[in-house]
Amino acid sequence: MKRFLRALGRLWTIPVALVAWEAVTRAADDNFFPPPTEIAARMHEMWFSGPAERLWLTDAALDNIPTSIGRIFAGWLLAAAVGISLGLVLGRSALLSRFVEPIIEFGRAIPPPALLPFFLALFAAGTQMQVATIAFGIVWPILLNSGDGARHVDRLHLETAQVFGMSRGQRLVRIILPAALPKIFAGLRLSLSLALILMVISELVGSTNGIGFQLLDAQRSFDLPGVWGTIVVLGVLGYAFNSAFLLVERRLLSWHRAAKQTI
Amino acid sequence: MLEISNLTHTYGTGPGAHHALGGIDLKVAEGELVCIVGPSGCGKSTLLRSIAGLLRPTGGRVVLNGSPVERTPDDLAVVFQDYSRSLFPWMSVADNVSLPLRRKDMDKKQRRQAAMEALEQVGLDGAAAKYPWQLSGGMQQRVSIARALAYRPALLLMDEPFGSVDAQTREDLEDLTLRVRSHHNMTILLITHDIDESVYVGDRVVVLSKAPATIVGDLRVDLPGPRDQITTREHPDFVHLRAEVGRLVRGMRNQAAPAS
Amino acid sequence: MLEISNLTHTYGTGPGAHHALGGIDLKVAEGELVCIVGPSGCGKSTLLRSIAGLLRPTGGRVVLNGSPVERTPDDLAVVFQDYSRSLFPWMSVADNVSLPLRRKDMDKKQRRQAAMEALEQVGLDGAAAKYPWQLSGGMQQRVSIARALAYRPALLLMDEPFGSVDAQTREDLEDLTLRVRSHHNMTILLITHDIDESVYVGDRVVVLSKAPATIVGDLRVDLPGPRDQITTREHPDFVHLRAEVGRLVRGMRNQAAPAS
Amino acid sequence: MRGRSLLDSRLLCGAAGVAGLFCVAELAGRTGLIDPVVFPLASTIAGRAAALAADGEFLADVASTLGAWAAGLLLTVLVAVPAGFALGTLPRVEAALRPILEFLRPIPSVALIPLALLLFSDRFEMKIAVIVYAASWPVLINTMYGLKDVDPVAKETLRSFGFGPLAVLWRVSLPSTAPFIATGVRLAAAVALILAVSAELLAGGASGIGTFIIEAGSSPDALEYIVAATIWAGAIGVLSNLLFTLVERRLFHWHLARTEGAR
Amino acid sequence: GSDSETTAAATGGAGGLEKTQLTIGALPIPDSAALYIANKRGFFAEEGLTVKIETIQGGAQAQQSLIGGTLDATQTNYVSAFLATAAGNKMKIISDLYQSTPDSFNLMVPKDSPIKTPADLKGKKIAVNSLKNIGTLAVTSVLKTHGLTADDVQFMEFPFPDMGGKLEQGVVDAAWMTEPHLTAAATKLGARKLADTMTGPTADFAIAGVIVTEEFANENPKTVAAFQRAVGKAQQIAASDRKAVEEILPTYTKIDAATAAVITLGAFPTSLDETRLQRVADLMVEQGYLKSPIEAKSLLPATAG
Ligand SMILES: Nc1ncnc2c1ncn2[C@@H]1O[C@H](COP(=O)(O)OP(=O)(O)OP(=O)(O)O)[C@@H](O)[C@H]1O
Ligand SMILES: Nc1ncnc2c1ncn2[C@@H]1O[C@H](COP(=O)(O)OP(=O)(O)OP(=O)(O)O)[C@@H](O)[C@H]1O
Ligand SMILES: [Mg+2]
Ligand SMILES: [Mg+2]
Repeated sequence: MKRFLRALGRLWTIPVALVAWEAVTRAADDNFFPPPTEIAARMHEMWFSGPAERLWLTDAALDNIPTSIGRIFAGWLLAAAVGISLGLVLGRSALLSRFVEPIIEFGRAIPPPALLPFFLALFAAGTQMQVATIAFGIVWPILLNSGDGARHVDRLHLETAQVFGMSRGQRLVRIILPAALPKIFAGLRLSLSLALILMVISELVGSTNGIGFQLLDAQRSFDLPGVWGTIVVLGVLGYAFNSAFLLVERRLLSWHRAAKQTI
Repeated sequence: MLEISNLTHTYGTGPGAHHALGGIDLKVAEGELVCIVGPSGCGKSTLLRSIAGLLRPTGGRVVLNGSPVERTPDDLAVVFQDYSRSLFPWMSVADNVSLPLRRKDMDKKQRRQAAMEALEQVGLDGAAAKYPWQLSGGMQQRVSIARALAYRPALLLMDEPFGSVDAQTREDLEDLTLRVRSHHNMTILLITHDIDESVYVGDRVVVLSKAPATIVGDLRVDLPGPRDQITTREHPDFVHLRAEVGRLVRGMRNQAAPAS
Repeated sequence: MLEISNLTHTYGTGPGAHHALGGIDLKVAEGELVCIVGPSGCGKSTLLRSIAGLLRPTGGRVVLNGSPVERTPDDLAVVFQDYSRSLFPWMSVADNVSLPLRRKDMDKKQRRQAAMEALEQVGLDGAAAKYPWQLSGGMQQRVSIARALAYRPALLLMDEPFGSVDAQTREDLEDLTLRVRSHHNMTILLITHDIDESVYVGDRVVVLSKAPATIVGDLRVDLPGPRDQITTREHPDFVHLRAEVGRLVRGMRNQAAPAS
Repeated sequence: MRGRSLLDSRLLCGAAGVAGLFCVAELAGRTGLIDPVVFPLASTIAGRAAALAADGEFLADVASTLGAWAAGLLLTVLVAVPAGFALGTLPRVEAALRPILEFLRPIPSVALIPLALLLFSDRFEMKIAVIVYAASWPVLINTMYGLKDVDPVAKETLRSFGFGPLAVLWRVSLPSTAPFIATGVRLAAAVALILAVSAELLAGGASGIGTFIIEAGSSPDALEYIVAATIWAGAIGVLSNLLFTLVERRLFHWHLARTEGAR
Repeated sequence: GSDSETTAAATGGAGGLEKTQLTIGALPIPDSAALYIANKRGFFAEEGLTVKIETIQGGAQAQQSLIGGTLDATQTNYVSAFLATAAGNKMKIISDLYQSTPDSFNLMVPKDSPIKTPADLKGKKIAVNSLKNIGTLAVTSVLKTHGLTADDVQFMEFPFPDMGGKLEQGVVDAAWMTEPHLTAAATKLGARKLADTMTGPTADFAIAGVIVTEEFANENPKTVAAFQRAVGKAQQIAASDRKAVEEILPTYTKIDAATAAVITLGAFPTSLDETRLQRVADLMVEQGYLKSPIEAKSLLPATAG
């Protein structure tokens, strides 16, 4: 209970920011910047005015939000699997990384919106293509950080493993992976937020549902409270994902925090 | 078992290069315990890392059991001088000790048991569940000794393994090393700065000169066994040998002495 | 100058807690050199870290020059037990040594000169331009000693500072410490495992028991000065004191001895 | 012996890797795996890209994009690194701001471009603003994670000499976090390029790679132009990465020496 | 523009314009040809205006640039303009640019498609370049004449250049396309025209014009009038001389001369006609794009003529 209250206490900045936002937008009275109360009303109408037995969620909410979340997670998990494994391998193999480095850098520098035609070509439209776009767009921080972490394992740790004759696989799983884990987590955390962004981008073209589609729809109808409301939903989702992520990270990296703390 | 011939090593190239090993020739028979002493920075750790295959020497050969050392040989354990960095902070002490045992044909329970036994031998049975960074320096050093001993390697390389523990523990660990060696027929190379220790535990004491290191003395220690902290150290041969080693080390250090 | 009263420290809470210091009372006068000995893992480093204000003890007080230590006091230098991790890998050896001097009223040239002087004193004038990771363990340890000495602190805390160097260098460093102390009137606390060393360099030797550490002996060393490696170590008082300290340390370690 | 030295060349290996990818792409098009109508052949794109390199108008577009990219990246570093240090060293501030930051982070930059259009009357400033917004996150997060990775013994050493928290930050935390920050900047460089192009793509303008892509949309061969322009964007990414890697190698040789594993 | 006319024109431009430097947004499509003609031939300069034309990506973003102040005026299609007005943004339409002609905006299907008439589109997917805009409006009106509603099909947003590929892949069953993609799809893929979407209620449909904010129109009436005169002149040329349009197209689009010669162009109206605009607004009301009717007249500046 006490912990809960303390956690709540930490959120004090949110009401402050909200009030400030309301005040500023009311004062400015600009069409493009509706006050939060108006946004909230629109959000309620869009998503939370459904029947009680469905937790007040509307059809639109049930249609779009879970679909998008599903895509985000599918894309994120795919990116994590590919990014971590490839990153570790590239981090440890200088030869291989010499071969693929330019390709990776190349892929990384391509604007995801420009990639849409390519993924459209490969996967046609639909969830497959969206998941691929998300995964492709967010894999870089994971790949780069994993590679970096794997490259920069304390030399003595590796030598110790080598001396005790640990196999390559064992070294990868028992030494390199844990040593790189702090960096990998930094990458995972970055890419989780990126996944939301990429979800929106991937739903901008050839899509028929999802949060990104709703954003597009609202934009196309000049429904500005709707646009803002969708952005707020994205922010809330991002916050929720990030909090859950930090919780897991705290567990898995407890050794790291403790080993590196002073006083 | 181990044959080193004309081993040289130079770190770096060009004007900043450092010529660390200047032609080392050394033969170690199976089951022997050879102590290596020499001034600080002369190249002892370099020699040890070459034997372990962690460093490709710039010249000469290291042959182990008839085949040249190209990569890290099998059945080898090392206690590093920088013990604290050689422990893995993400694993408990017991896991650190049992990790290398995965290579042996042992199941989880056996590994755990072997690790606990080794930890008990170094007086750390109480710390098995802790993490390395929760231990004092001396305790960390003992964990890395326990890890090496639990592994039961054919060749054990130790780089100043008892430097961070108190006198009593040090003696206990010396005796432990001797005991383990004779039980499991290990070959041991032990680097130390303690001349008494080198004579007490060694079958041979090899003295290195300052950089570029060469062997300036190779003394056989023929003390009656089993050795014992009190009687052995009082033995006249011990006193004589220790003075001899001391002279060799000192002789080699005169030019590099700190300014007074 | 330094007054420690009823200092206790417990790491962690709950069932995994470790009671490291069990009520330490200690007074150190200005200019004194106090050696602290005790079994491995007893709490020596913990005590030293409390004095340096790097750790907030769970009980008791540390008072330095009349004011309680809340944060790191001024004019203090520490040689850490984990010397290799206390050097900054991104700086050359000379920069490592001269870095703390930035706090003093010195210009760049003076700092450089002081650093070079200190490095020369520990026999490392040739390594000034190298990076710490290009040095051997013993050399790194000497760099961290040089850094502390160059700083000329009023209070110097050293945690097993001579553990990784050869016997001759060790003696030279002991003498260097004595010399610097008398020149600059430093107060020094020195943790060591070498009983001979504690008697040779100390004005007092404080013996700690195993954890939770308490003081079980506080011996004044009244040897005729100036001390000298040969004559002092032959002095009958030296032999007597060393036996006395040895007895105290051993007495306290019996229960925790490694299994034989 | 000669084979070895060939494999040691980053340039050759990288070129081989790119050539391999090119062949795979060309083959996919020729065998009909990817219909050339849906996505142009690799060789067609290469031809277009080569033609663009000699096109003065396109080069002006590239220069304009690069200008925004460089300015945006510079500002990003100036903003995000100090912010990362502030948040990484002041846990209270971090706790207070975290909800808001975590809320802002997943807001898609694409959705922000229209808002930025409303707020800035200068296109260049608008571009810079969205670049800084999006590119700051990797730098910020990597800085914060890097700070957690600093060896406590190193920090204590300086503290014991009586240095204040700021000096510890400057002399220990900054240098030992620097490699981590560099990875963040490398990530940010790619993000900044993406945003520069995306901003041009969505907001239009007088010149820029994105503007070029809009114009290309009018062509019946639009896809070829767009992909070729994208290839150049990717190539810029590869070059910038090469530059960053070189600088990193120079600056952080100490880091590499200590951590690069024995082969 | 650096023709001799430019210098000759300097005399006429002295007359008290509120603002002489204009930045206007234009799409790289045939609709905006007159703007470029006016610039190239010095018509703006003759009026004392220095006009910089910037490429924009779409009407919606351009309107935001208009409000934000990056642009002074911009090309937009009328559907967007009315939508924005309904959302509370006060705009003025100052020049008409483009109007549909037969076969300028067609619904295309793949060559072997089983879809024979728009009535077969029930339950099918249709690609448009932008949802809730002119494409969906035009297609819906075609559907209506064949007894279907917008709810009977699924609209998907794809950029024009991707549409051919999507048809080929079967991702969509039909695509609403315009030139030059229309011709390209027909010649390259053999795509078939299913229906002309600019017939019946959408025949001679007003497509695009130039807008400014109401504030701008009120503050700069003389500048607006000068602008209108220049564009009017250019429209005249575009309307009467196809060659002039074919010539200007390759300068601001990636349509080459050969393509420009064969594509179907819309019409370039020479005056701003209130009734034509009203038709657009009314159709939008009818199809539910607008919740309440809008007077097209309210979007015309006081000086319009
Ligand atoms: N961060 C920590 N968390 C938990 N326990 C700790 C921590 N640091 C030290 N300890 C425990 O406190 C005790 C005293 O440690 P300390 O480092 O003071 O010993 P020491 O006397 O310096 O030993 P040594 O001579 O081996 O260096 C040890 O038993 C150790 O396990
Ligand atoms: N990575 C390196 N780069 C350059 N020089 C090095 C490197 N490692 C060691 N050296 C140099 O090689 C010499 C021998 O080092 P080594 O570590 O073998 O000494 P050591 O005999 O183990 O000394 P100590 O007893 O102090 O540990 C030293 O002078 C050191 O400066
Ligand atoms: Mg060494
Ligand atoms: Mg200690």
